[in-house]
Amino acid sequence: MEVTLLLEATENAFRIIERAREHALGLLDTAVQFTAEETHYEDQKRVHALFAGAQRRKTRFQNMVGTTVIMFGFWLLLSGIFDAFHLTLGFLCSALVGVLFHDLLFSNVRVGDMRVVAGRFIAYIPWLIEQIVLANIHVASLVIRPRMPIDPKVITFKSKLETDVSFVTLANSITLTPGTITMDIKDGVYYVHALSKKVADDLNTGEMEDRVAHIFMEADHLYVQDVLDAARLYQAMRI
Amino acid sequence: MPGHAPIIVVVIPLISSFLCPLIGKLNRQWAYFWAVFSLSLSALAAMRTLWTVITAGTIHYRLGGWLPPFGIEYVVDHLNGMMLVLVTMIALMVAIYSRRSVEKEIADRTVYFYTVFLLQATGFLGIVITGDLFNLYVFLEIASLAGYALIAVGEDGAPVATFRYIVMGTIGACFYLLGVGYIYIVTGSLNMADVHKLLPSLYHSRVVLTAVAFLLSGLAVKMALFPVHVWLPDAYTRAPSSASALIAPLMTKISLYVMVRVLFSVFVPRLSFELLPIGRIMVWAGVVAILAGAVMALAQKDFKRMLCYIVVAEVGYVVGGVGLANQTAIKGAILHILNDAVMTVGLFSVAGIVVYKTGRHRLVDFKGLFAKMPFTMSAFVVGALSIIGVPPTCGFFSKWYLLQGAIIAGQWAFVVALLVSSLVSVIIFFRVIEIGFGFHGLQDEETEHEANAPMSMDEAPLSMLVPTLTIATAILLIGLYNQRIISGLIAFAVPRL
Amino acid sequence: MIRDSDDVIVKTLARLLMPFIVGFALYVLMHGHHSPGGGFQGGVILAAGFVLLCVSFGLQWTQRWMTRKTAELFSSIGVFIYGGIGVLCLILGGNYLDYGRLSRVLGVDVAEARSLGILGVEIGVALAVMAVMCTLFFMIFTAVDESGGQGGEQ
Amino acid sequence: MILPFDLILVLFVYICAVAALTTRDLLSAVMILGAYSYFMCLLWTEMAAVDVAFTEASVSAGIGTILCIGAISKTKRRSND
Amino acid sequence: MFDYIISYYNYWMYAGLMMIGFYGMMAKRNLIKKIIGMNVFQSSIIFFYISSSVKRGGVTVPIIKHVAGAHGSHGVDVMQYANPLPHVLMLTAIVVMVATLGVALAVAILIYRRYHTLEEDEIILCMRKG
Amino acid sequence: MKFLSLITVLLVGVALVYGTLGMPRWGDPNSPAATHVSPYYLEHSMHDTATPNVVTSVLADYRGYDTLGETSVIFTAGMSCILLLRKRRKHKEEDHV
Repeated sequence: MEVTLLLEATENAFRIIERAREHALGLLDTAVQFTAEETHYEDQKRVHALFAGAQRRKTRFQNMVGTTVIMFGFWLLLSGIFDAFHLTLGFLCSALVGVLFHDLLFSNVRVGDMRVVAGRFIAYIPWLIEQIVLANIHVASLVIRPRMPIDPKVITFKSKLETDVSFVTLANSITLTPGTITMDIKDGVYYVHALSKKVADDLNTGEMEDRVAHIFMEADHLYVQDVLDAARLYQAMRI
Repeated sequence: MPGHAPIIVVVIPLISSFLCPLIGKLNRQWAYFWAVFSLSLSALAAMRTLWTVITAGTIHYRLGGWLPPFGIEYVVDHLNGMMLVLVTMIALMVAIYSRRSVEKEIADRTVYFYTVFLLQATGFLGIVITGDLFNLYVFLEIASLAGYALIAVGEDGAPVATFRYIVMGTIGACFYLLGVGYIYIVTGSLNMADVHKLLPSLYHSRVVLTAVAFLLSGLAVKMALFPVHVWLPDAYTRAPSSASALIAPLMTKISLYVMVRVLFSVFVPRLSFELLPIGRIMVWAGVVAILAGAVMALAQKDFKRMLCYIVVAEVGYVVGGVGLANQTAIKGAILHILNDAVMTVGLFSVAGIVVYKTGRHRLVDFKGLFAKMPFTMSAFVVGALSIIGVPPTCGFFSKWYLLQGAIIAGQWAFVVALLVSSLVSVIIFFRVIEIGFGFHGLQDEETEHEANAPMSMDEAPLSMLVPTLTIATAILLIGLYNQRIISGLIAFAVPRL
Repeated sequence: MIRDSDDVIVKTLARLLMPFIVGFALYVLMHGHHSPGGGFQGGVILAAGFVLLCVSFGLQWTQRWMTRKTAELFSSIGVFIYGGIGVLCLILGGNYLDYGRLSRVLGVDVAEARSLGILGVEIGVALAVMAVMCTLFFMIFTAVDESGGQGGEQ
Repeated sequence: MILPFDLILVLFVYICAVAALTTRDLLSAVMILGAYSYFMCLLWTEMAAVDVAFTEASVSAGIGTILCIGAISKTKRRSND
Repeated sequence: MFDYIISYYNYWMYAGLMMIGFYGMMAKRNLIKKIIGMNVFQSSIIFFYISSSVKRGGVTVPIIKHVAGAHGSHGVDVMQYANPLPHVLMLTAIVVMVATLGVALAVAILIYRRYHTLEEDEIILCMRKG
Repeated sequence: MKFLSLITVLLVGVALVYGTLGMPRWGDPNSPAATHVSPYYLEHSMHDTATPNVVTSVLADYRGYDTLGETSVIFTAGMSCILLLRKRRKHKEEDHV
């Protein structure tokens, strides 16, 4: 039991180290480019960094095929006419979208296994709906009372999420839940407007964040510390 | 494809305007030649169409092959055919003429200028040729939008004038659309001939009355009839010279043509002149427009602005002439549409040459131009004589018919207005000619030291001069052959009253 | 000049939505025969997609797909497709825009040929509308203040 | 043609039209104009003109509003009336 | 009386809307406001046309219900569908509307470049000055 | 100015309402608009063009030329916008002195 845990941990540790190395290389790259050129291409560079991930992981062709397949599914969902002519048109159109926008849909998805992500995402939706219903009742009960015991304030917390998609999922989940609105995300720090103390507390427990992290297979903070320890151990052993 | 000549007239400038930016990408100079080429093809097709009309009668062309009330139909009769040739020829002349002035005034955007220029010509042609009320609106909008753009690239202050034009023009076009809607809701058809057939049973309906009112007031805005002419002088004064040479003669005349078409082909003259007091209103509007235009023209110190007010007055001639509602007057009015377009384009191209040479268009800038540019100024004299109405030029004959018509109808106010405006034109143009010869004793400080400079020939470039002289010749030719034009073309257009 | 926004939410959502917007626009365009929609709507939705990219990622980045020159080119080509189909009908011996004549080339019966003609025309319209809308957007949003003063106060 | 629904929509259209013309902040005016177009589009859907409603929603409420915003961002935002 | 109002109120509604737009176009001094008025004005005309296409009694969208694959006239009940012609005309009018909007905005930007204001009276003052 | 435009607007409004009073009732299925031309489109659209959406078939086929014009309007607007707002290249205005 512990052995498997340890093995898993080491594996994870390897991945983290690998990623750190990549990150460092990327940083180095950026730094080199920064010094090489003058500064005013900063914007462009940030955008490039946003899309750099996918092009390394997956080849363009795979992206194109993936986008085409998704678009074709979308088309079938919309169309409702299934004769050969319209299917051909649909295929051509989705292929066009695939060729043109291959690097938009898949850029920056950190983990390759889309099936797992999709499954977990679908599993996440009922929980979110439940939360929304609960929060709805809460906010309604607040508003109905004549005194309106609301206590609006802005809370900030630093998120441990890593990719943009998970940032956005969390932000939108927060916004969807009544009583809380994400105002801004700056460098991983969320600025959330909360209507009352209870919703703020709910948010601060971090359950939603954990679940979102779980969807996108990012570091689960249940055992992240263990993994880091194991990594240190492993590095010491290798040296 | 001789049977397809009517559509070719419109489609050639349309498609070449689509291709114009692409050709301009290859070489900026080619846009000019492309515009001239396509407009000359279009002019050939227009002449061919006119010839077919003269020999074989009215042409009906079904677009898309659909029967008329269901599809759109092109109907070319004598009036249309004449207008088609007029529009294509003027557009061609102005296109040839425009090269140097465009290079001087909007040097960096010639390609787009010619694209919009072609679209403008297409809009005019589409309005003239169509036999469908809504199709007319669409092409009216093409012409208006292109006109806004062409005017707004002009000199300082042009955008403000254009904005006023946009507001007024939109009101005009929307009123027209509203009138069409009122007609549609009681007849269920948009085809002019079909509406013409369906309407007589409805003539006592209030809807038709309102429709007539809205159609005519919308068109009045577009044709710059007197109280709603306020957009015109500023816009045409500040437009680039080749744009004003295209738009100033044609836009108002096309609207006048549409008015004639609406009164005679959509409604029948019986409605227009007997059941409703439209005729009387139009005569008085014409009188007021003529007098106001003449007086305002007298007060101007700027040549182009003066021409603009003359255009306003000329619109009054045609509106009043149609309103007189007798054969002679309507013949004169339709002939005046033709004449006035030619005269105005001649004078505006002279103004363009003066702008090209001196950079300005005040009256003072004409000082000594007879010595410098004899050919240009002879063209100017021909145009001026024609506006005044001196016999061998075309302006005389249309005024003559209008005068006769007014006397027949017993509208003495209109007679007086015609005579007064002729008198005012004499004053205006002789003042200009006086300045041009240098007789005028005005000692402007700016021009004083120029006067000492030796007077030498400094004629306009050939590409500007040839079209201007051609137009001047055309003024004389139309004057000489006016009898044949009236008996061969215009007589067919005049309805039996 | 349009700068990209700093907001990661907007950026990511724009990135994810763009293919779907374009897919939907193409669907609207191609299914104009059977459901509401057609060339104009499709073209405008396409243009709206590019506008979305432009406001979230900035003009520079949008130019990977749509530059001002491309937009000009497409607006000419789109309208030319429409006019060209009409001329094709003329050449094939029909009246202008008589798509029934296309049946000689396409090898289907007249009604089908008209249907296909409509489709071709709609594609032309969509291209032109998309390109012109993008042009208008680019032109209005990149209009520079020539006389040196500060344009806009927000 | 459901009468109460129709009347409510027309009322909203009127409110939006008047508000768009009287608001002094041009950006708000333009946004209200977008809402106006949107209500118009609902009205036309209700009159069975789906194609027109679709076009209005995409053209007028979408691109038109964006163009207006662009023009305002290049010019002034305040108006005196 | 009530019946009479029911059968005409739509036309009056459009007339009122048109008056609002027309007034905005003429009386407002700000150019963007004029453009907004223009938009209202034009869309009121569209309102009028679309009103003319309605048929009382449960009409549907003019998309013919058909058996897939078969085409041919199979007794379409005309009263069942709304009148398609005004819809087509108004599609054109909407597009014209947005085209006019684009050009008007471009001209407004040009004016702002030159005079640094969008108020009509201030512009006229600027023009007088030089 | 405001007063004048108010008067004009009221006049136009009165004219509009005056015109509407003679119209067929709203939604009248027997009005000329509903019986003269448009039934043809509804009846023949499937037969002629194999297109169930009558609006599309009228737009692009029966009245296709209008649509060409309309596309040209859009094209004109685009070209006008370029013509007006394109950045001018610096070129010297040589005035004739």
